[in-house]
Amino acid sequence: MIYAKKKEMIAMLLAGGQGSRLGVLTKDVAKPAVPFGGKYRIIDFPLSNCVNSGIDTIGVLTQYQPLELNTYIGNGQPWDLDRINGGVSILPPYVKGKAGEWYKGTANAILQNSNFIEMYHPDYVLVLSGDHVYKMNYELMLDFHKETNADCTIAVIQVPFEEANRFGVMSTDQNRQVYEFQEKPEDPKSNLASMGVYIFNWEKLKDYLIEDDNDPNSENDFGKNVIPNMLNAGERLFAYTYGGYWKDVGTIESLWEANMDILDPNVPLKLNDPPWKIYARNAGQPPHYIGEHAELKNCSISEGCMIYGKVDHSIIFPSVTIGNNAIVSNSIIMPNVSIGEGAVIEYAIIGENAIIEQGATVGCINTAKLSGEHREITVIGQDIRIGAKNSIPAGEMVEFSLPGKEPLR
Amino acid sequence: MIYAKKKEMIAMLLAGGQGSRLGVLTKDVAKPAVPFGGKYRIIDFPLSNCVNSGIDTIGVLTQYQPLELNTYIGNGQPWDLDRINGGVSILPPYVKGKAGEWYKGTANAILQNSNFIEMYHPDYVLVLSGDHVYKMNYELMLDFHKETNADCTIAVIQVPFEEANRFGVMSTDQNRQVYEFQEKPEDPKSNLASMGVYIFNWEKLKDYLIEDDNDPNSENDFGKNVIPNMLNAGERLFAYTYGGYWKDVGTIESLWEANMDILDPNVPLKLNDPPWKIYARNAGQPPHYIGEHAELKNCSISEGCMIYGKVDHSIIFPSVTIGNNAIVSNSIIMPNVSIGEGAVIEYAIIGENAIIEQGATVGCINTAKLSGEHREITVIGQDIRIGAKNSIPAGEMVEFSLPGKEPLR
Amino acid sequence: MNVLGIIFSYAERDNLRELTKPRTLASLPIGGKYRMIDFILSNFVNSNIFDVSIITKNNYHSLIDHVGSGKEWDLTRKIGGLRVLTPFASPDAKGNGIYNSRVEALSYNMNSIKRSRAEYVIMTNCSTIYNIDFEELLRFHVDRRADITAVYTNNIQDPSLLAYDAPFYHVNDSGRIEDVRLFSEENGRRIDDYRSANGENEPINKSCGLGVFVIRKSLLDSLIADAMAYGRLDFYRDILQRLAGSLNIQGYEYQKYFMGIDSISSYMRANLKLLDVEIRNKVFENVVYTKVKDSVPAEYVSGCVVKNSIISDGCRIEGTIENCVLSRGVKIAKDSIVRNSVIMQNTTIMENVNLNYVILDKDVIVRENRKLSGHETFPVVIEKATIV
Amino acid sequence: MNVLGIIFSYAERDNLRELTKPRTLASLPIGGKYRMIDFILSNFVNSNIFDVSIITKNNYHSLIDHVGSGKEWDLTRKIGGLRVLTPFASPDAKGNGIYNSRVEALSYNMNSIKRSRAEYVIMTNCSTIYNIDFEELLRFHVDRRADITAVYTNNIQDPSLLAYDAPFYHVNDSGRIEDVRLFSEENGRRIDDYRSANGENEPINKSCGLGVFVIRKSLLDSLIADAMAYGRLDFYRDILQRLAGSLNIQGYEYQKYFMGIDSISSYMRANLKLLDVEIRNKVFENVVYTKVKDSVPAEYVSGCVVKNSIISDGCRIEGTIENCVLSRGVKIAKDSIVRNSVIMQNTTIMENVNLNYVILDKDVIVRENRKLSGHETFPVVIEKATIV
Repeated sequence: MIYAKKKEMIAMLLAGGQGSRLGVLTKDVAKPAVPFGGKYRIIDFPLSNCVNSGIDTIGVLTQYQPLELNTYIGNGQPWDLDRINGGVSILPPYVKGKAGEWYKGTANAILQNSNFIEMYHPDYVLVLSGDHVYKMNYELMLDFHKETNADCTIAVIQVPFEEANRFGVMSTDQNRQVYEFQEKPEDPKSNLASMGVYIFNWEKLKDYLIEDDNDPNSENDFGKNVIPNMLNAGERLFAYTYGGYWKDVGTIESLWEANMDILDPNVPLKLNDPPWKIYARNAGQPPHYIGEHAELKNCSISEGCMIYGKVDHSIIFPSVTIGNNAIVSNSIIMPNVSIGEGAVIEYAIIGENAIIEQGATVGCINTAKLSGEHREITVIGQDIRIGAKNSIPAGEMVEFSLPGKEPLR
Repeated sequence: MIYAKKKEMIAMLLAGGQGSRLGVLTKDVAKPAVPFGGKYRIIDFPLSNCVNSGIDTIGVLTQYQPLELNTYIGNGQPWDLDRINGGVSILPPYVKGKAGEWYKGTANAILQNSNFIEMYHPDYVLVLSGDHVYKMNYELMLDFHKETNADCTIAVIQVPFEEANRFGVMSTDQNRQVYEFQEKPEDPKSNLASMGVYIFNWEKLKDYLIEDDNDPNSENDFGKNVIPNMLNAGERLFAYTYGGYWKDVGTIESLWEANMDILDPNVPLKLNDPPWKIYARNAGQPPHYIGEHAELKNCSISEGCMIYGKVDHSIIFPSVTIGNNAIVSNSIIMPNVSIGEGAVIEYAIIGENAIIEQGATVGCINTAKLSGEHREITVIGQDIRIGAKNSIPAGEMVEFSLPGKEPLR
Repeated sequence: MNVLGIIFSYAERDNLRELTKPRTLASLPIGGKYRMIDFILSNFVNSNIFDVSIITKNNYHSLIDHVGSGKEWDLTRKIGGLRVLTPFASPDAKGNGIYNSRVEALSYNMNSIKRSRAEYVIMTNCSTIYNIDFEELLRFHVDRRADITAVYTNNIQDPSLLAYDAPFYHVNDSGRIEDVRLFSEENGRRIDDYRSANGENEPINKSCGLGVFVIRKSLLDSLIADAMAYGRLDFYRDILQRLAGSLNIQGYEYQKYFMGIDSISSYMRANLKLLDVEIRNKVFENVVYTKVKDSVPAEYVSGCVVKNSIISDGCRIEGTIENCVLSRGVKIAKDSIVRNSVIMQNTTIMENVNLNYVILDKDVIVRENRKLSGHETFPVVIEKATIV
Repeated sequence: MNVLGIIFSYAERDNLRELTKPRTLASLPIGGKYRMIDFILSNFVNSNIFDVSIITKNNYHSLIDHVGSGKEWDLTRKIGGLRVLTPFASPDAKGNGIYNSRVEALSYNMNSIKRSRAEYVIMTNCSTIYNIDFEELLRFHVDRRADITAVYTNNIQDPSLLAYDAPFYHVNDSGRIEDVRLFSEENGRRIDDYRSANGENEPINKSCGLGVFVIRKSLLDSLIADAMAYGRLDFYRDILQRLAGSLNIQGYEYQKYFMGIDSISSYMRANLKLLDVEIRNKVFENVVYTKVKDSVPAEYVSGCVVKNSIISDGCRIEGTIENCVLSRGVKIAKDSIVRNSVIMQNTTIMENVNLNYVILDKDVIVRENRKLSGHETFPVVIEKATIV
């Protein structure tokens, strides 16, 4: 009795990753639920891209700490995805017959949900991952996929050759057909890196997923197994070149950089872009308040904040309080953080609900700063309290609360 | 950043059960998703009871074949549970830290979702199971719980003493306080049977769930472990007596009986009851059509059906076709079944999408029927085809399609 | 889909007597559990158009009750969604705020129409039940580089189901509408003329308009502003007919089944036609969404006799019905016989009643032993909430 | 909760000049990103009342745009939910369909009101921002076996924020309202009289009505039918005052913070009061829901100076602002100085502008080098979409 309207293409969003390189930031939440850019979560980008591209049916595959992500997505209303036909569905692992099976790899996760996909009889399936910041029109990619009569189209981006070894790279002919694929090669033959965005003909993909599942040696991963298998079998794989801003925010460094990119008018990541809005669940807070003695420089501030101190080149999420004479510079302050009077935060990411008490310092270096010097990012975990006048050295990742102390004289 | 309004009481609905005693009917769906009463699923009863009792926050714990159930519940709109604050949430098992954990028992399922419960800071938690048909006002039960100042209130129903051994039974004093609890006793001391409906003070329950989790010998079950532990520790347990219709539809026999109860004006299961409607996801079909030569007797017919044959004392779900001269009696025909011309169905449950081809017979007995004789129920599984003129003897459970055959001469 | 759907919820004139007294045409019950607007709204949604405005004039209470927030049609959208445009909403509503023609109605609501993000508009009345793929219609409009595309039908099997103010289009070989022929009020009803000239049930071999148009929103805006400026308020005469020479008005031929309803007799006829399996399959080819009432399935009590009828949820049948269409919650007591009738929601027929060719509106009670009989083309109509 | 909330979206009379020209009072922007109605709707929802009707009169387009289907307030409900009652909806709308008094407004919409399942009605205007627990209010009403419960305040710290047509209640020791004192139009505005007698900022030690009432739905129905029959159309005079002797009208004292807005000066004052942390905390004690616009966070460019101001999402600040309340999407270019002003959505201030005590409505553009200055009680008001 499950009726559903046929859809030309549906999206499957792989949101199961723990994102362990983000350390304390993903201790209690899945990586796609990590806050980004003042009011977003990372998953807002692929979700909004789908909606803006006219894709209204999205399966989100989760298995790691999904509560926050599930609550965040809810019924999908913020993305206009609360639909009777389609919309957004959370797809956790489940028990079938006698035993349950966790998702073994990206490909296995899709296979285990083939019943979900089949409900919509799609011609094409768009496979996305939940850990990149970018704005992309998947509809144009689908047009390309149809034009080239491809079995699988992989979105690629040009990267510097020296970084290509971190990606799956593709060699293509003049028609953009892929003739060679290397997964994280030591010696890359191309600098066209896979963005982890695939369009497959569903019928074709299904065959390869079943084949892959029968291979006990497979890691059940798209990049490592399914794509190479398809290429070896002579299927038509094409590379679709994307030219816009794209960033993997899988490390502390890259997460910090991508946030700072928002403040840089020269970086092509424009969020204030009405025809291609990035939707997010709203904090529901009143507008923020800027106090009598606040000083603001090149920063972004969200709803519900109370700013009494100085903010320079920083991203301030909703409901943050920054006390009198506090200084926040080159930092990312996640929702609901409280920064006490006179505290100093530099080059840091402060996790949700953290409390930095008065006079504490985070990420400061006492030596005079050389211009252009590389500064390590300091991270304070979610719900952590840094006691009054305590001092967290640059580059630390703080997982436990620390008491206050008398300052060194 | 998970904000939620405080709720006085939230409901946790245990919908994980496979319901293996329902055989082929739960091969691909969880028991709470089994169709009932012409347009409902079993889970519609606890969900509608919650809504009608003013409970607007419900966690549904699933792990067995959840796709159909998840799709059925969707965003909760049919039950008015598509809410920003609260509403219905599907709670599957998940990975936390390094490894995932399936639900070990009913109590463990609740414990694993204590984060969800804590979001709403409830005073009380209502624990329900998803496999009973009944209409009950949980608000009155909560009033009783508050009046008696109980730690846990258990809804009970009087059963014949000879059946009490199938239930958890309670002995109570004149104030309805429970002083003894026996789980499925061979020698029951009381005929007050637990309906599997509990109200707990959340803070108290949490302690016992943690204690239970630390006990390696526990089955992590409410009836077997948590309730006895609470009683032994001297907590205040009370029995709330329910006097209406209540049926465990966990077996083929009881499922058939409960369906037939709808057709019996003497049974107090009234579905057409505007102030206490049972809500269901709508089939979205046009009204049904009754043909020129149809004959109808004491039956219930749903949307989208095309009835050309005879229907007697039967429940017909949406989109069923019954061909010319076909006879359906004392049977339950689930959605989208097609019954060919001249086919005869007696004392049967026909699963969703099954096809009974022309002239086939299901559940008929050739010998003259004695009045009052007990007839075994025949079950045809979901998506099964019974070929033309094939004959399924009474009491069979058909799991595989069968070809047509020439009739015996 | 880059389209705003605009539905006129009322008929410029109808002949539905008691049936449209308590409601606007859009919320007239039909086919058991549906209202006229369900077919149009479902048509939009099934064509992936999720941005729809309904223009109301008066008497639209039951319509608002029915469509609510648009949830049942998946039209409770953040972007687009359903809007019901009601009189007096805007500070620039002229005169007494009430419009008397389509041009005025569009003009008074143009601010709201312009707020939609869509580039194109598909306008429709709701007196006709049809099944168009609007996506295909839009592709046609764009491919033909049309200024306006008007939908017409060529082969009218049943002229009684064609709206009597439907215009005739002169479509040339390349598909362009070169002329529009209208019959003003004084000249009588055109379709009726044809009927009397050609016989009631003779097919008409003419291109008749179905009241469905595609137009770029910006063009609609300027055409309406222009028409208002010159006081030219008749959409057919002052826009279609007058500009057929200068605009590229393309005709799109609709070849599937339709039923137009603008009189008691066509209302009766349309309902009874749904008893024909073939016609029903055509009309319900795609899902038709409607408001969910959470009624129980229909109950048939031993002793009932039911033949060739459409029965909705919540009915309880003890008596005899034949060739009937019953809405939700109708009760027919024993020893009553109802034939060839349309019975709307929650109407109760008590014992020993005999009805033939009757239309009973909502919440009617027919008391014991009553007998009412009409004729197919002149059914007896009983007003809403009457006790007979 | 067994309550239907009824909101009068318009003021019987207001003195908001240009601000209520393009909109009804309910959709007046306030406090940065809110509209007046947000506070009332949130009050209902926070009190678990999910069945709310808004009575509109005219000019309600922006209100409908704002509330939409009610989703943002969790009011897109299957049972109950949000209904916007507009004129001409019902076939029994009398006269020209437009009502001139609360009694008429209730009478014309009584059919729709009666359709709610709720037993009680809580009626409110939307000229006052307050924070009542309606669940507690209903318990009070039931406990006191009141026919009507009227909410009043006793301790008015700031008379300028009290509606000038607020009635005085004579509340006896047992809490019953024994008399209602009204000032008819001819006698002038009562609160103003008090102000002149007692000084502008002296507290008033009287029980002043806040325009919030609880009443059983069936009693409301019969009181309104009665009043209509005798042509008694003034709710305060013809129902409250006239029946104070015969009905048990109880007074419920509201002791928390409130702000009434019915003039340009009280509008200005209310906005600027929100800059006070204590007052802001009181007003936003519970969540206030509003329409989500998906704007980006506010951007502050190096060189900006911002002091004691409320700033909404989507703003971009390059210049100087002090003591201001900015709605979403306001742009302040460099070298401009804005003080003591309220700026609504999407308004742009170009370079080198100097503003003081100004209210800029939506979509205004202030061009380079302009200078405008008003006074706290007489701010300069710039109409919507003006280019200055």
